[in-house]
Amino acid sequence: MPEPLIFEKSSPERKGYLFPSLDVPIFENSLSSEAAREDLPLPELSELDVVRHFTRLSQENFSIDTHFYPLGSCTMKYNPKIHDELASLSGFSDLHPFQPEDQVQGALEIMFQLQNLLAEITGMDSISLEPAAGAHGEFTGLLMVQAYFKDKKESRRQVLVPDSSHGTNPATAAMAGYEVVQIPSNSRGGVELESLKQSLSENVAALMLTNPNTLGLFDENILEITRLVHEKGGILYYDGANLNPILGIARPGDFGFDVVHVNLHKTFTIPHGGGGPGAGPVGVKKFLEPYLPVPIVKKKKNSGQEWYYLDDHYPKSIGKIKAYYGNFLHLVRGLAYILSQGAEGLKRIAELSVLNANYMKEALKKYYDLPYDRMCQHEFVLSAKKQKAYGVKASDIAKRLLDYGFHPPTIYFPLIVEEALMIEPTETESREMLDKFIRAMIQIAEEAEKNPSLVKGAPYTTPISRVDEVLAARKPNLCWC
Amino acid sequence: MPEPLIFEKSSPERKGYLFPSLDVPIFENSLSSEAAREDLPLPELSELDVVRHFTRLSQENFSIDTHFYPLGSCTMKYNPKIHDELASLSGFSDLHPFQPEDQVQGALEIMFQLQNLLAEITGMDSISLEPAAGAHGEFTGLLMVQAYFKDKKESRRQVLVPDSSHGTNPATAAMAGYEVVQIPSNSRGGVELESLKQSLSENVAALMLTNPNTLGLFDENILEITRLVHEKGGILYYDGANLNPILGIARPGDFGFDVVHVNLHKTFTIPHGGGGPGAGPVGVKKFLEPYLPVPIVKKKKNSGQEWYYLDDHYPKSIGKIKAYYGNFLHLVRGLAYILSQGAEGLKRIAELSVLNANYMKEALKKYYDLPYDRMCQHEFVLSAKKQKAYGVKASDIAKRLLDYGFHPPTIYFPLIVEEALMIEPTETESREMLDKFIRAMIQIAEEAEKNPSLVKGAPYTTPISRVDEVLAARKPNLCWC
Amino acid sequence: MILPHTESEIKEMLSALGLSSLEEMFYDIPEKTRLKRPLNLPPKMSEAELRKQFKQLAGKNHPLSDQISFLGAGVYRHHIPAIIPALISRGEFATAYTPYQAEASQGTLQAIYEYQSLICKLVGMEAANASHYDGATALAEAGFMAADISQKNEILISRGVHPHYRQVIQTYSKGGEISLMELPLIEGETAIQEAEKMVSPKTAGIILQSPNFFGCLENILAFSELCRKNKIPLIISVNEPLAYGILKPPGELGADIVAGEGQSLGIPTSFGGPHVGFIAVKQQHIRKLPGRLVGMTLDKSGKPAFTLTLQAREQHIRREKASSNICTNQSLCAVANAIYLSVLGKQGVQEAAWQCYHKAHYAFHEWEKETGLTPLFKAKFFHEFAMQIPIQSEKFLKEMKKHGILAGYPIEIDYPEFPGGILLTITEVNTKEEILDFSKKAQKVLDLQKCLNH
Amino acid sequence: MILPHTESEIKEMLSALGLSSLEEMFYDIPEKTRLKRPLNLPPKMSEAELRKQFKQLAGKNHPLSDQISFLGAGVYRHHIPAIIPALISRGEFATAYTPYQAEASQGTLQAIYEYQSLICKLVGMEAANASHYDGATALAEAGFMAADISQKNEILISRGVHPHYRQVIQTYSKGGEISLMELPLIEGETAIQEAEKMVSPKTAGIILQSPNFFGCLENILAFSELCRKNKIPLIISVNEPLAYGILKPPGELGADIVAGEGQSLGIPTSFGGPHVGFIAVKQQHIRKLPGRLVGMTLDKSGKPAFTLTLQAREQHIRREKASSNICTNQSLCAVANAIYLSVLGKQGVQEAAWQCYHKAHYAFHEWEKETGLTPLFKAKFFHEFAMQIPIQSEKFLKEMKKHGILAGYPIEIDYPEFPGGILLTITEVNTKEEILDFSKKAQKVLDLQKCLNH
Ligand SMILES: Cc1ncc(COP(=O)(O)O)c(C=O)c1O
Ligand SMILES: Cc1ncc(COP(=O)(O)O)c(C=O)c1O
Repeated sequence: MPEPLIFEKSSPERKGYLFPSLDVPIFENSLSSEAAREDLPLPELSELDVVRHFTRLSQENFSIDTHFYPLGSCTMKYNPKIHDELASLSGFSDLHPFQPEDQVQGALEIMFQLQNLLAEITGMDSISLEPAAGAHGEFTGLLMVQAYFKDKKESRRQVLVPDSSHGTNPATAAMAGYEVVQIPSNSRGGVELESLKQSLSENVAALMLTNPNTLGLFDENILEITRLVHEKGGILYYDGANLNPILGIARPGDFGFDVVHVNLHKTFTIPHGGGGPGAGPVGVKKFLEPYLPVPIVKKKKNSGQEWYYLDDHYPKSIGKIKAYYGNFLHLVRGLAYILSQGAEGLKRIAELSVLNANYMKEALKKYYDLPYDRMCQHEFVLSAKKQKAYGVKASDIAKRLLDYGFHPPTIYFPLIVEEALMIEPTETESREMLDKFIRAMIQIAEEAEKNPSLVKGAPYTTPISRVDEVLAARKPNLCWC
Repeated sequence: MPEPLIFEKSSPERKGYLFPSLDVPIFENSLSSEAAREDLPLPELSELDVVRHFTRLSQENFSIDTHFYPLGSCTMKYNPKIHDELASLSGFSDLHPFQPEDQVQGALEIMFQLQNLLAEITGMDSISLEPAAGAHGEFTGLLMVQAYFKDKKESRRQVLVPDSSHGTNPATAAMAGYEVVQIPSNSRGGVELESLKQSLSENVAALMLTNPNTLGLFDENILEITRLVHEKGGILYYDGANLNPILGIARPGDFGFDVVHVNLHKTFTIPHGGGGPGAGPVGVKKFLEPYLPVPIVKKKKNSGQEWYYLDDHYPKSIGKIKAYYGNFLHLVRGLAYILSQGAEGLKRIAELSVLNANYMKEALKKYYDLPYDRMCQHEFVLSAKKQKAYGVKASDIAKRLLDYGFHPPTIYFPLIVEEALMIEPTETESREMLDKFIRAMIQIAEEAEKNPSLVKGAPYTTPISRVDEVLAARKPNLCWC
Repeated sequence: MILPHTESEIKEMLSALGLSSLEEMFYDIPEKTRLKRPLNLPPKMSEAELRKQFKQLAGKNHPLSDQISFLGAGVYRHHIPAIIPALISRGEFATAYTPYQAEASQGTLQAIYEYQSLICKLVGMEAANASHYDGATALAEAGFMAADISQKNEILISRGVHPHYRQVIQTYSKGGEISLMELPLIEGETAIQEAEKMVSPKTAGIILQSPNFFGCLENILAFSELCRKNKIPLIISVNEPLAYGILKPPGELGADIVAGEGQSLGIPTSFGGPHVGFIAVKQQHIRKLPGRLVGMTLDKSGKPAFTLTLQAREQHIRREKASSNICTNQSLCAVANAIYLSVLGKQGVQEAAWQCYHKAHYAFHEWEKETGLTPLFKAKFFHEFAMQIPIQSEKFLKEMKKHGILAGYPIEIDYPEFPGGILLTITEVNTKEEILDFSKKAQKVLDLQKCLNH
Repeated sequence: MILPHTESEIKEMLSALGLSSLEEMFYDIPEKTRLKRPLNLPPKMSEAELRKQFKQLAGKNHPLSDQISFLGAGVYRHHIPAIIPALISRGEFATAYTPYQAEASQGTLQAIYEYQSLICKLVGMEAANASHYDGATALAEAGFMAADISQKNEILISRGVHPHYRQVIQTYSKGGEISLMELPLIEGETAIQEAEKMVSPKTAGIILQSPNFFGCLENILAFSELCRKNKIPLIISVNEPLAYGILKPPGELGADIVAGEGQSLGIPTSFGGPHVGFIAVKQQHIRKLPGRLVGMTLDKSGKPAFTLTLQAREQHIRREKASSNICTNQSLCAVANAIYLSVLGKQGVQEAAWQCYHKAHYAFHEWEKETGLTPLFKAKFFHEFAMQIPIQSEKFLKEMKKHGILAGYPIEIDYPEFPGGILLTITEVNTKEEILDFSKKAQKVLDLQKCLNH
């Protein structure tokens, strides 16, 4: 029984929240009729109505707390509850960004420490915590690249992205005013070196690379790639959404990357919140520091005492990329995660995320086409090619998985794999869970062969059956009017 | 897909929680082999396993936050979230009962204020907050009655309870060592006065009465009843589980009751927690004060300052009825509720709970037998007599309601109504919700007539179908071994 | 919180009833007892005002986490995993009631079934009820149970049982026909020789607590032999269930009934409540257990399912013949216990228990050596022990409090035979630093007092 | 948090892969770049240690609720109903991701659809996106949108727009081909006469904020006429959406795009984030909107259902041709907004807005009368206004802080033309007592300074 809309539950004059009564006289010389609004068409409900409505809605979701959620490229790992407890301390949540420095020393210390730890983890020299998400970090990064070249009075108009890249990479490059040049992948799933060489020129500002890439594969030519780009004076941009499998194993900075963004909401357990908020800190090598967005948290000695402060004295800064200083409460969570793991713990995370992925890949490759049959990192991409022969598409398999109680993998991404099923189990799932998922996938492969309409009709157990997306797009209904 | 048992999810050597490492040397002269246990057969899980398990379990429940829950005699009203927030303040939850008085002044102030407000609301002179639930309050009350008569050197061996009374009343009386004498109800659902008169004697210690009673009816002869009992020197005990409909309208103390317990977890919005914890404060008239369980919170002036303290100087006290001082965090919630309502608010609660009940009763009496067709208070009792003619019992109707998305009423209670359906909507439900429930009940009445097997096979939409209770009792499996 | 009814709805609903005012609904209440004035309550507060008010009240208290505390005496501070409040605050658990309708309550039922099982495994028993008000009332009802089993009415109860528990069972006993006789202590342990002498044909059962109020481990085995010989049940009261992470459980040592308190297992100290009691028994006694029981059964389609069972023991069916009057229990706290035991699991519970053990023994020897405190007893202990203060304990505790330390519980409140004795508890929450700090401050306090006395 | 794998499982899994060590899985990484040392991080902490550490860190901060604050300037303290954290912390909302699989995400999808609708109703528009990072980035992307709509590239932006927002759009503009020109203020309001002069054939759109950074209400109507005349879109930036509980919404006054910040609607100040942005437009522009959109549709059986829609605008499909690069947004905060607007509802939002309004006007007149502060502008305002301090504002704020009052934001940080100006905000959270306390303390501070200056 899906839940009615909140508007449908409204009843005139019902109230849900009581305010303390007004303790000052009413301002008589009030709003003119031009300034005052006539009607406020918001719903009217009781507190219970609202609690029940949103509780019931929540139950219609799959989530990590209720389901295995191997959504590739998203690192849907367990989000420790302790982090939520810490982030909700009033000493963090009840701070105003414009409070005087002496009242927010703890907050600044957190940011300072996180800057340093992320620099160590990524092998970069300096970190900005300001970006609100991965794509935002990319934009920040490319604006720094741009500022750098402008400063050097070089005009470079192109950004290279592999064809396996995440959509945000080309979109960001375009937003930053660059021409996007796509580099094809080679048969090992890596960057096709010849194409790269051909595309490189003095006009290339940067190569944006995800490595391990979105196929879950580590590009063995990474040092050659960074060398080639650097040789032409280009900047190496690392999309750190896939940092999880190399935590403590290797560092983007050591591969030669000049700019890195990381998704705290992936690798660093910030809950994804149904689509956000996230946090996408950006790290740079020394030579790009002057261009960092402001402010950066610094530490000094103040009459013997450690003193944290916001430094915005970066005359060459690209400016602000977001109001205030980033998604602070998420920085609390990110720091808590790093501190709870330590060096050994982070490395273990990398290892076991890779182990889980390879374990599943090996178990499934007999049943699904595996376009790149090699050691993968944290994720791997199958193709539903075989199943398509029976008329069953990747999206059908995804829907059918819902009936088995699993959130499906990412589908149709990366674009270079036909009928892609991109599976990222993460390290927080146990072998039993992987085995269960494997069994379900095998069973679905069988169903696809023997009873394809069963799969194509799925899901059968969700609050609604398959949605009509064509109708949604043809007659967009975005607002209850 | 119901959830496996936590034991079935266990895997040897898995760990879910990390402790700070031991910072003292290991005590070498350790436990002897006779003292030490060999195996500890607890499950072994990851934190995610546990979170997912209990989150999924929770979703298998109906609850106020998800469903209308008109469970008669239980006052399943909305439990404001703010109360949970307040009760979880570390200034309350992180207190030890043996901390020195100067460290718990706030806690004692809460208890003191709640004692006073409950006294005012019930019309009693003094309150003990110690009992953990209603039945516990009853026991406390009867022990005071016993102590009182012992003190007066009267030996009274009987307690009278109406046949409509809640099971805890006779059970408590028995536990307190009394002989239980049941008084039949009259045709208006009240106490049969003639029987009462006949049962009354110098041997009667008390009459326990719920009024409004469990039929949801107010006994119009209340003053006659209290007069009769008092005349014979008996004590009037008020079971305040049904206080909700007379809040601010009338007070048990003013009817002549000498002892009252109230269920904070019913009238005063403490969440029921799947069966508890609750809180069952007891109030008494002056002459019973010496017998109150200890301690009672008192206030004095301490060098000009208000000072709260625990007074256990009650030489005639029945003693302690629970370790420490009651379910303190629930007292916080109870007080918060009273303060959030004020006098007017409490009265409104009474009025609207009664309005809701009568509204439903009138709408349903055409379809279900209504044994007592008169104005009800907060609840009313239907009988499934008519439906039984088609082979459909009250329990079938209850199960069928689940398919309509409603928690069923209390059934088969009070015992004096055949196939009883005891409906208590409470004041926090809106008319729309009542109308929906009414429609469902009417539809089920129709189904019972036209398609009884449909109703008898219900529920169809819950995680499991009807349970085999006979098997459960015949081969009790109470522990996973 | 505001009620949903609008004025026009009220009017419409009244008119559906043929009434013209809300007042008319109350005409059954005798006119002269209807309240003619508003209740005398403070003016109503909005949510924001409530928050302010209760924060102020909370601010007048001094939580344990803001100081160093060695208070225990039945209520213990342990680390509480963050997932516990996160899970038990879920509306589906917190705002459901007793799972009378099994099909709509499998969440609560299964969680409680798991709770019963986990408790049994911890204390070595075979069936546990779905919780009780607290350890004290559980013990009192276990006493009734023993009398019912043995059909006798004199219970021998050790003086080592928590004083509040003894007071509660005393209170409870006034109702039933039970009488209590106290078993004395020798060197902190219940005197088995005395018990042997005191057991008589009237004896209904024996109650011990282990670890007892002084933290001493009792010789359960000896008492269980005595009980077996006399065919009476042995009841073990458990204040600190975590001890059984490493100690041989009472069930293995011959206990017939274990009545305990689960606060240690994931429940905050909460100024004394809500905590949660349990009663666990061997299989043969399940039909005498008070309170609710969840059983595993099958549904119509043959799938495993859970339900309340053996309800014929309970008040709502048996009325005055019920095994107890208990109805509402402490279900949500029981779920917290289940989560605690699950997430710590085998290794975590052992670790917590060992840490308590090692830290307490470290403190014991450190304080014996470095301060003027002397152990009161020689008995083995888990994480709690009694020491003798060379000055008035009240004075000592007050001075230590000034130094930011809650230095234990003054035993003489309940045991006048031990003037100057204090009970000290060390759990895994206490750090070595705190233990050493205690030494330093205790020395300071004692030195100063010595000085003042000269 | 500990990973689930036991040592023996790891071995088994490795052997299923034909590997003998975990290391072998990383042989694709060039040997010389594999890290040969452990990362230089602090030693790992248990949950209990984390809790202690972060409580200490939190303790080094001074939360607003422990003092009197009149700070606003784009981030506003309002009462937050307790149900908001209780509901958005539910795992099913918090630990789901972008609702790509509609059938498994109806909860998030419906909540966001409701959010979009509620925002539209509040600001008088017809479609809103599923949230944006914050108000500043929403405004920047709204600027891109305007350029896209008008196919021009010069945007006129009022100097009354929040300085951080102007900085952000400035930063963003470096990427695209957009250039910004500043519209000056007169008496705190954007000068329409200047705007009329500045509009040119190159103008892509006009950006105003109302209430603007100084709290002044802008004449939206006048600007919308100007825009209509020139066939360019008018973008209204909203810092304080609650104002539109009582003010005529930008949609009714001719705005084409409203870009705003939702922090006021149930989100804690949080040292600046996470907050939540939105972009709302009239129907004709929906295909130009950046970010996700949730649409209502039907499922196969014809039941209403929700899904992400018009995804062809987005980066994961259109790549470099997408309308924006945004992917992860601020979904959970959007749900918080939806809950806030639902539980306050029509009356609550009006009440909150009126309380802000009346309290701010009371404070304005009180302070004008009772202190040495003078209003900087004569414009109408909602709950925020600028005043002139007769002494250095830094000095004043510092002294007021010593008295426990955060006395506003020093305007000259961003507006050197107003030395000694401070921006003061009064919301429903502030009490009359606090307002009067400000008067008293401000007098004291100013008197003392006068004295010292003599
Ligand atoms: C490889 C990759 N790059 C970039 C992004 C963009 O990150 P965000 O969604 O936080 O903007 C993602 C995630 O969506 C990603 O998987
Ligand atoms: C009328 C009545 N009396 C007594 C009780 C017993 O209260 P409790 O369950 O809190 O022990 C109840 C509730 O169950 C009740 O409804």
